[in-house]
Amino acid sequence: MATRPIRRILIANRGEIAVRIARACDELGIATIAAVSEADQAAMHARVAGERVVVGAPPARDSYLRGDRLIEVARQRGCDAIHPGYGFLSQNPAFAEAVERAGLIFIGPKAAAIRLMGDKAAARRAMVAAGVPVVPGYEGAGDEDDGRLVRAADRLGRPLLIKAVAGGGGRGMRVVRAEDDLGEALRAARRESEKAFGDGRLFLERLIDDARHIEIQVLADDSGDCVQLFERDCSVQRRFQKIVEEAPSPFADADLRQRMGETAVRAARACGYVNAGTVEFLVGADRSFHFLEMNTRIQVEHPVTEMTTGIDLVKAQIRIAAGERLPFAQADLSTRGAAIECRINAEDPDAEFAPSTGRILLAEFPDGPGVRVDAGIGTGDEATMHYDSLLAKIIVHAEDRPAAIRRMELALAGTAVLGVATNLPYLRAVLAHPTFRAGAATTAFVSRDMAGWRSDRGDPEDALLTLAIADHLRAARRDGDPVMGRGGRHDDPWCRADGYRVGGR
Amino acid sequence: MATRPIRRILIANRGEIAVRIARACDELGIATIAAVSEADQAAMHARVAGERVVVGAPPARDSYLRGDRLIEVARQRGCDAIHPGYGFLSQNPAFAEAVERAGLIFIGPKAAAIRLMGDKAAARRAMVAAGVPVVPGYEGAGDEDDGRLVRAADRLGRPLLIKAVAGGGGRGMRVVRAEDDLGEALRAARRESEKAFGDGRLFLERLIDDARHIEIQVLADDSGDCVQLFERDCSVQRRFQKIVEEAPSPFADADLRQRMGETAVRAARACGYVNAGTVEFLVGADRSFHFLEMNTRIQVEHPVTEMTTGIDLVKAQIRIAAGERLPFAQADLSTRGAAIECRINAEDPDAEFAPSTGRILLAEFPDGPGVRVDAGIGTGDEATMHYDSLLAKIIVHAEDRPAAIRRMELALAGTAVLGVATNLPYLRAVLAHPTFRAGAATTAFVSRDMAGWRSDRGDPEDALLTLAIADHLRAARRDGDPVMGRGGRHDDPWCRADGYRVGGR
Amino acid sequence: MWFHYRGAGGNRAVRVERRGEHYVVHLGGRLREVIIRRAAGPALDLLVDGRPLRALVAAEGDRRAVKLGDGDALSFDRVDAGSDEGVEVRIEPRASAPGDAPAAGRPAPDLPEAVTASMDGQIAAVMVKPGDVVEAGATLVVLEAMKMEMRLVAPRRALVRHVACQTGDVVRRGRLLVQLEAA
Amino acid sequence: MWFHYRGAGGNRAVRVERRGEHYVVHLGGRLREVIIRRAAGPALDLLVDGRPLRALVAAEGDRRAVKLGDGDALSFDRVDAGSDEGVEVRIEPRASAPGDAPAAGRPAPDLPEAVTASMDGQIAAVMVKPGDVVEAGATLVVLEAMKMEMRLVAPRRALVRHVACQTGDVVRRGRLLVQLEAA
Repeated sequence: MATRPIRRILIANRGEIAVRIARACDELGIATIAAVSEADQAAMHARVAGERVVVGAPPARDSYLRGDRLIEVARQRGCDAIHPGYGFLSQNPAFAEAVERAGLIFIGPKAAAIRLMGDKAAARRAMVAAGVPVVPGYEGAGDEDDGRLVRAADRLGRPLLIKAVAGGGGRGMRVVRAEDDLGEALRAARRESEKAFGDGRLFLERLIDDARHIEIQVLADDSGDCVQLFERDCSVQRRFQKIVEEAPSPFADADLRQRMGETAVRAARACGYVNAGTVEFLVGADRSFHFLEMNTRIQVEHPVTEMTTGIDLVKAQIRIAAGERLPFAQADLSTRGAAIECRINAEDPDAEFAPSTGRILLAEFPDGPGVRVDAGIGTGDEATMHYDSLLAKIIVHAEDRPAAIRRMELALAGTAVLGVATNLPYLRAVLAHPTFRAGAATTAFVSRDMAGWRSDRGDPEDALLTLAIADHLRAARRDGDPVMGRGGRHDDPWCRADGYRVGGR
Repeated sequence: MATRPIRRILIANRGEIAVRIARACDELGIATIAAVSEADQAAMHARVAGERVVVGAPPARDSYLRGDRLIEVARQRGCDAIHPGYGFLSQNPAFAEAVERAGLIFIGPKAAAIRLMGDKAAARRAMVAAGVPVVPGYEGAGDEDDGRLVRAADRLGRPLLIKAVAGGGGRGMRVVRAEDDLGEALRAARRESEKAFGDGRLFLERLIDDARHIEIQVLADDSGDCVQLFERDCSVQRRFQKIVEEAPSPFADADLRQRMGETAVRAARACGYVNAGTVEFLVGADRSFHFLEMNTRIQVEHPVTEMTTGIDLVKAQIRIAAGERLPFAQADLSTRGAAIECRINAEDPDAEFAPSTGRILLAEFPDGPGVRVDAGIGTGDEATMHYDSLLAKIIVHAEDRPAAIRRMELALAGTAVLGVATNLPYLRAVLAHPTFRAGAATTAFVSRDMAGWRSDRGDPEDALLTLAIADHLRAARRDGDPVMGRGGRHDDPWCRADGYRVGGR
Repeated sequence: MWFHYRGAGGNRAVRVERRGEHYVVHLGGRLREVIIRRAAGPALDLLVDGRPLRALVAAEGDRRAVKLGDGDALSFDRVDAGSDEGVEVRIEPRASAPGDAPAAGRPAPDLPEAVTASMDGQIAAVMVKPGDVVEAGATLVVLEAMKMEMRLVAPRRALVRHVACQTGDVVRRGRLLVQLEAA
Repeated sequence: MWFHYRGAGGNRAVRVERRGEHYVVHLGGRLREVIIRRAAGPALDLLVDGRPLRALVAAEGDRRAVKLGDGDALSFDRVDAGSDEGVEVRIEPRASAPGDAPAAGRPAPDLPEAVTASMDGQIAAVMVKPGDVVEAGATLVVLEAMKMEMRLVAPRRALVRHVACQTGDVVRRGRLLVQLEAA
């Protein structure tokens, strides 16, 4: 296929992934326009982009989800392409179609692949047809009524998972155990799914309670070349949200890795997949694996694959979208060392992980060998209620998993986010947990092994002492204290530099 | 050999390498003690170490070079080992011996290897004996008088390089071209060498004017295993000081790489080398290479090798010193992608690179994919006249050299060091230069291709406008301006967080 | 000079006195000698009775946050005391976390009858009106933030006395939303 | 309000006036409309006549430093002007870099007879005394900083009138070290 030059990209996202995309564009010499909400005019992704256009009010439905407006801005500003990031419009096939119809490039797969993989029942059928093992279950034609589902459930046995055909992110999902009322669960799931997706269709899967969530990254180009970039283990999840991800999986051996990789490529080929995507599997203790779903976009946890394979996935996305062929074959790819990612979320582990909003009074991130930070905020920025709680990702890479865990512990210790509550104490507890350290965490890890966790911040006396000293210094400076004052010029908006030292010098 | 447990390390260095060592120790679970001068009590390397001990006055001869005192402190504080970093006492064989005599582990090679490689004439003889090609020259027995050197010079022809047997860092070195007076040059070099090293012995080398400086990293353990970790290209030098280093060398092909690697291992074996070391070569346009010297310590530019090979060299140093065997064989090693390092020095490119001292009012470093920062200073720290001018190293790693160059350009653009002059504008000019970009820089690059460079900071009007706005904000805050004031609490020592925003929200 | 802070453990008072180049800090009935080794922007390096203490501090208005060494962050509010005396009042920990006091200043009364916002967020739906009698578990208000939906339910059968919010309102954690009384 | 700065290009005056939420900046005979989009610690995001301008600023005493966008750092000194008028004085660029004025305030007179410190550093050796007659190229003083040694030499045959430093002195760039006169 002919290449389509990309010179200007509209970034239809926010936060760390928008910053990540802008950086990749900078490296490729591509101009960037950030489409931002009114709440994000001064946000980091707006600051790092070449230009910024306000597309609507703070709520996502008025800005980041306004496909029509985004396309209009992209055309007006002379963009060639739109990068949707993850979330928002990234897996909306109608948006992908509209982008292409407007003569722009959608940086992602074709709408047909998004649509197929978005319909969980259809995706299951397609995978079965392609010889990809799926979790035992029942989807029928994808629009089964309660009666058929109840009969299928009897055949499958319990525990069961009711899932929404249009589902995602845990909504419209119900666990049914032996003692539960299946009929009631079906009605509740259908209601929730209808409300969340405008689509009440359901299907059933056997609940694999204590499995590993292992996913394979794939890259495919227009020419039909498709490679897999090995696995990520994302078993550490809280309410179906990943918290800590790593590559390689501590559970996968060479045989499992190869079988899963080949299966993922088969899955991608089966839907004519182009660009970056992820095939998610549930893996049992017996190393059997079953297709869960395919994410037709870049994923939050893509950096662990980048660090172990040395491939820049966001740049690869853009190059593929520009019609370039993959510059490597499967045999060229290998992994090196171990990488771990921790998601720093603005949520309060002392209050059932409720979102925490407000100004980030201070954000300091670690650096040094093998430490990467993909941040969406800096000191002075706002964590607003309108968007999700991911503030930054800390990623480490080291020779092996124990070294990576140790590096991550130090990196988390060196991370300071003041002003909003974050899950940092929780992440540190996950890293310290023997089950995690043993590489034995399954999707049950958070609910089972971490169940008893409570933050322990100890005696606040040192904190109070420090605050009082700092407040005293401030007062002394304001009063022009002769020792502190240095001409009274220290009380200024740039006083980060107001170093002060006694003795020794 | 038996392993010798290392639980506590005295770091006998300062700045970024001391921070780097402390980090490696943290990762290995080894306690650290920073031996600091009075000037460095609050410096970053003092802050990151587990403990800090003041060993003397600011001048290095009264602190970082006081071997006796350092050993005493190490013993008093229960250390098992001393890490000398680079510079200071790292290549002092008497210190290495004294450390071992005190029952401590010197993290580096044996004194005999340091001593041999420290005597440049003896090292040349040893290399010749081992079949390692050396730069054509004349060292005699290493204590030749002027008459013999003049006769040897006549045989060698011009241009020539007079070098000090005890030399290093360019001191006691003289270039002699056709028109120069050899006798006068010899006398000057001898005087300088006597003054600098207390040793006036000289030898001669043919001057290879337009060569590449390519060096091979080696690692060897007690058992006799020795591997090479491929090359670094450090051709970009100013007055024999490296500024920009990279791996792999854009000049080396697979054949040269392999021949140089094998030669470096031969050189290391010839002197019974243990631990990390670097064999430096001059490589001509015809891909002939000649031994220059061996650096018997960790080098400033070690990160580019770490990023391309995935091996942590400082951790490897410590493990080897603890008697562990290398956990990999030569066949396990390979390089991936390209890495570049830029040294951020406190020196003023507008004033002939004179050292610049003072408080760092602001230090901000880049982050993100493939960017590593090894810094020895932060906001509020001092760049003092007592030590060398290296403040921090920016290292990038990417798929290939053009991508690494682009990543470095962006990383340098994202680096802010305010308060002292730095070589950042110069580094940016090096990165932008067609010769460098073409991978064609030789040791003549700086003096030839960069000769005409002058910083161009353009019209300062935007800068003045920004400063005035900032000073105005400060004054408004001080006066309790109702819009700015927020209760007048913003003029405080922690006002980094005093965000302010108009409109939109 | 006295400083007063409110945190998870209640109100605490700290006195700081300058003595030459040292500081004497009075806290929890004990005196500590503090030397400031370095203060650069948000970073403070202290020696407290000879023990090194590294901290990062940040403030906005009365809000204070601090991270000690490699530890976790802690939040406080600086509060005014009526006098310059060191009155130390320890209050019972609130259910909500330190530093997340409601914007309106005082925490809402944590009575069984008061249903308060469980997080900062926006009111997505109000399901009741004054005078309604609701059963235990009935949804009263739906609160939304950061893609998370939270249903606030009646703790028991009750009469809705007052509804203090409407759809679209932006509320801070702890804000009173619905007032119930025994039905 | 007028602000005065001294940089490599001389003294410059800038006037800033607040007009509601905008600022009007008078500089170099032109007016610019400035909107502050964000000010967080050292980071300023401005709109200058509609053009975005990102900057990092830092200050200590009268020293000012600024980095614009992805560019290089620039240094200035804030200076006082006798009145609140916008007097703009452009002086010839000095040999030394912006912002590195000697600690003593005024730059040392750059006469051929004055030998000044070429960098911040410590006096490693003083080779002459008052009354000496030195030849062109003779070393007068050895200055040392950051492992670098710099020899300050007589520009021509001269009489040493005054030696303003001694071994061990710590000097800032531009400080007078030796005063020469025609011999």
